[in-house]
Amino acid sequence: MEKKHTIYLDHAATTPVKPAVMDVMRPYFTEHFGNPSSIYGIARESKKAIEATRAQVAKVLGAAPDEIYFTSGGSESDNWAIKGVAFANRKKGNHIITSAIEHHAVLHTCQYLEKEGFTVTYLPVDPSGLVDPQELEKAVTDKTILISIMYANNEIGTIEPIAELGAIARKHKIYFHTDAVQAIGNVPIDVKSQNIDLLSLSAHKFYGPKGCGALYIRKGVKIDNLIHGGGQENRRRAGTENIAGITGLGTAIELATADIKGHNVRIAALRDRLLKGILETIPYARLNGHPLKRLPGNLNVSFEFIEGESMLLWLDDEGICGSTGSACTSGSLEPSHVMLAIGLPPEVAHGSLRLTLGDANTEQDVDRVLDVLPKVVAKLREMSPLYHKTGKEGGCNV
Amino acid sequence: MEKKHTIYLDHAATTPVKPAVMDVMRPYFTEHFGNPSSIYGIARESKKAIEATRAQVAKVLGAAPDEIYFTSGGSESDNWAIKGVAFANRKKGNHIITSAIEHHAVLHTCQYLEKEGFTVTYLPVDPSGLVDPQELEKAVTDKTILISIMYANNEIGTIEPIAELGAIARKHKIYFHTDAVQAIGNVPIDVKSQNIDLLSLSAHKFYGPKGCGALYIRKGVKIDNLIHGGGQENRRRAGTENIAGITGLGTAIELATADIKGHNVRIAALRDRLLKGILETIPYARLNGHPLKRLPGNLNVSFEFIEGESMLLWLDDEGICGSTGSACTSGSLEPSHVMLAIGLPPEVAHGSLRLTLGDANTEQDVDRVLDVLPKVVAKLREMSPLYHKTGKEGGCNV
Amino acid sequence: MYSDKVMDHFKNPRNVGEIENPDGVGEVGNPVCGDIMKIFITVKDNIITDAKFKTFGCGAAIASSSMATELVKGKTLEEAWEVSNKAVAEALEGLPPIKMHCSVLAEEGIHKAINDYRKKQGLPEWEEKNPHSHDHGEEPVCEH
Amino acid sequence: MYSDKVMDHFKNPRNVGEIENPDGVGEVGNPVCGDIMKIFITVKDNIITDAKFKTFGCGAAIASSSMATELVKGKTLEEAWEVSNKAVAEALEGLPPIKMHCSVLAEEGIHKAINDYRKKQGLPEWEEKNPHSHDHGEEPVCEH
Ligand SMILES: Cc1ncc(COP(=O)(O)O)c(C=O)c1O
Ligand SMILES: Cc1ncc(COP(=O)(O)O)c(C=O)c1O
Repeated sequence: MEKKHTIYLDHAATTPVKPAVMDVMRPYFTEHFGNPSSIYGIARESKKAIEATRAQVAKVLGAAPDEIYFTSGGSESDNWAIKGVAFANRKKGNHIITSAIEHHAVLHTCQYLEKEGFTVTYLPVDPSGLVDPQELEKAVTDKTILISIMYANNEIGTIEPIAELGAIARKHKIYFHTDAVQAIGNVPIDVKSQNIDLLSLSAHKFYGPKGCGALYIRKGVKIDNLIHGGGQENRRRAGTENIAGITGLGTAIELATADIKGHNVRIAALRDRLLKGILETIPYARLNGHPLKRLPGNLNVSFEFIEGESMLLWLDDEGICGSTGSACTSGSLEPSHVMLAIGLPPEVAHGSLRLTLGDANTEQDVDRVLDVLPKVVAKLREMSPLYHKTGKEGGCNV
Repeated sequence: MEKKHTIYLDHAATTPVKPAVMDVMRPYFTEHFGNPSSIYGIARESKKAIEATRAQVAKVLGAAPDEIYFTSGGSESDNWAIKGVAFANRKKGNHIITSAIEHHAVLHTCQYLEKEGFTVTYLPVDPSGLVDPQELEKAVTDKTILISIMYANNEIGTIEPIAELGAIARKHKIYFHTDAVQAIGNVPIDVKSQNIDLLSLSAHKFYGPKGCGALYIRKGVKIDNLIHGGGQENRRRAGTENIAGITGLGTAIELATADIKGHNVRIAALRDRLLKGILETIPYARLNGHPLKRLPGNLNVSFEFIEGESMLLWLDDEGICGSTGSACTSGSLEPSHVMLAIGLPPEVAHGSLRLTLGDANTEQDVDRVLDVLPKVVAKLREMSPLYHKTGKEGGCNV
Repeated sequence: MYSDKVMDHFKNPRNVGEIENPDGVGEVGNPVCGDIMKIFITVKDNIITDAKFKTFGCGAAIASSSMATELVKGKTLEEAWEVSNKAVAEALEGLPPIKMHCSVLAEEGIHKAINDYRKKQGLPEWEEKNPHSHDHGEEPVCEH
Repeated sequence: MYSDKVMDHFKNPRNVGEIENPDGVGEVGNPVCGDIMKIFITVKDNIITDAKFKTFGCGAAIASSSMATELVKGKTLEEAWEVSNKAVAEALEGLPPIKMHCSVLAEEGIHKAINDYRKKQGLPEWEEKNPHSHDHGEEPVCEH
């Protein structure tokens, strides 16, 4: 059977490592493999490479190098930020504020803390996925020790008003963490002017390697360790450093943030072409997330009467890689908490399709999707008991 | 200046990635980069590769594949095992038993738990570094919920009587964890017959990549998550999987355990040649650790009257990479806790040199060290105020 | 993740559609959980001579509907009643644990259609033997 | 980790050895902490005409001993007393924070040797101005 050319439209899930990043990483596996804690030549090379990367990351965020700590990825960074601050500041209070649309790395960590005696407020979002700064301010109590709001949502792409939210946190002297895993490379970040105390990032979301991330911790923030042991990372994160991963992260973040504006223009143009085409050719489709305040590569559309996974399977059959807010492999049958939080009826949430564009995508890719997708949707609707060609009853007027 | 050929003798610190391991990892960075949680072709490839690795690791340990969980390394595995079991079994008891010579990933985790209301017994070891099973049994109380004893020590190479210790734990229905980070590839492991409930390992210690490890958790063990979030690793360890790292770990562990006996014979012969040469040519030197029950590649010798770091610097100058139990870069001025636990006077502990041999070392390497080391020791003793050529007073009769 | 058989029945579903004036109809599932199956049967002389389905759901749900309708066609009502979710899953060469519930839905859809027929015939409905005897795998439950 | 200057003074330490019949000797440090320095001086007309050392310790300890003895040679006792640990560290083009204590030891060794000389001369010992004014960096402390 002829293998179809793969069109990868799931960059929010993960990205391939760029060749330039791979080139930087390669020698650290085999040649400069020394343990940075050691004293001899090859180990000093490793140490130097790590410190250079720390400076690279710091520059991108407007932070100081010694405020950057390397981790095993976004999930670890989120866990560390939230549990670390919570446990270290327990004497001050036990209240945490986050949003209803956070990534599970934040939500499940908060749920764990609830079992440990903390109280968590999950702020609602408006139908476009925005957190309301006034709602945040109202939720603050004298027991609030941490506010954690994601920079940009991974499913619907909505970009939150981080500077405003950060200012509220600062005003009330509450630590402010943001999960910026999806934001890096798509929005300019400055932790100082945006009043960010802690920020999570993950290399594989911006063409770096999987299994490597970082947590920015503003100097002075009181935080417990998550992984205890050796003296690495200024004694805050134990474990022999993943030098290859760390150097890869550095090069990747530098490349990803070299021209954020240009990237935005180029990717959003493709995305908008795709969106326009979909809305023009497929009835009963709606865009999820904010129409403007959204990640340039993110497109999230719900198609009524059909379910997401079956859409993905057909798209995969055509070599197109996408994602859905339907239950799928998450091990739960409930649709995505993000889809429900923006007010979608569950059956519509099940019919959502996320296509996230990246650097390598082309107009041809977009046009190919526009050729394939309407047929897939039509085919599935054809066999859906919710869809009735005449009258099209069953539509949820959303 | 002519660059001297590097002789790497610090395999206990870390190892280079083997070419065969690198070959396996490579495609997962760029080509098979799909997020294993996704549904499309390239993601299914990733998923398959991970499950195949799980089976590979399980086979080496005598475990079932679904008892293997991938982590970011030995430190995370140790933290997860100890904190996870401690918090999940708090209602049963708050007592933990470990040894005085554990890696900091275990010791500092236990110290953290002490602040959280747990009580920890740190079992002493004999002068060769062995934990006494009778001491363990005596330390057990009806509040003991976890026993954590390392399989083999990273500094002195002593191999603990794991099966015996495990049997005591099993008899008292207490969970038994072993940090086997240094043991993989050097001793045959069978979690069933050795009564091991949890076991930590780290890929970079056996020619795999840094930043990737695993925790074996026997089915039925009650343990909390350490990193909450997405549903990866059967919902027990969140974070997009480091596929390249994981597949690398799999190949590395397979290669490392293919011929444990042969490896032991070959490496121990080199190590013994080195030891014999040292003891014959350098006075006031003593072997640390058990003479027989030790890792084949581990040599740890104390040289009286001199300090370890200055020895390492001279060796580095000759292209020889080693390590010391002296304070060095650890950020503390105290000598290694392991050296003190086996009863070395601090000044002798400061004069310890660890040389750990690996697959690529040769007799030439050994002979080179035997040529260089006596001169280094003599030079440093020459300038030591503790060393007196006549009478050689100041020697600690150890 | 899916067997070739599942993918075959997903991509080339047998018996898609509605039967006009069916003898029995069974609708099961819940849009909240992302699955709705509607099974239509024609019964002649106690034998299911035709079966069709319409399904809103994932790949496994569509494949299960397809396979279930295939399995009951030509069977007596008694025989069809005995077609278990396990039989559907096995005929599909297995389903991932979290998708076993799709085969359960298919079994229930068939049962509902049969009982709908029996009701229309003025016959007493058959009882689900033991609703908890299904082979659910490690399947999660949608509480809606 | 170490500057070229440190490595130079570590690999080619100046003034290693003992002075026979020295005018002053200072021994500081503690084997428990891994550093012992012994400084010997010869004094003529209030000037340190020779200085030697023996050191048990790390690279920084050896380099600091070497540099400190170099710095005090040819100086009056008053001038030599003013050679601070910071001056030693700077002359070495810097020390890692956790190694600053080695330069402190060197300063103390010189002071001890000078006071030993003064004592032998029947002169009152000079007082350490402010033992906590040292530039310790972020150095950890060995409590022995
Ligand atoms: C015995 C032992 N346990 C744990 C670790 C920690 O492993 P990692 O550095 O991969 O986190 C090491 C090595 O550093 C070790 O030797
Ligand atoms: C917003 C957000 N936070 C956290 C994570 C977790 O990152 P990682 O998979 O690197 O642990 C992800 C992606 O998976 C994400 O999109």
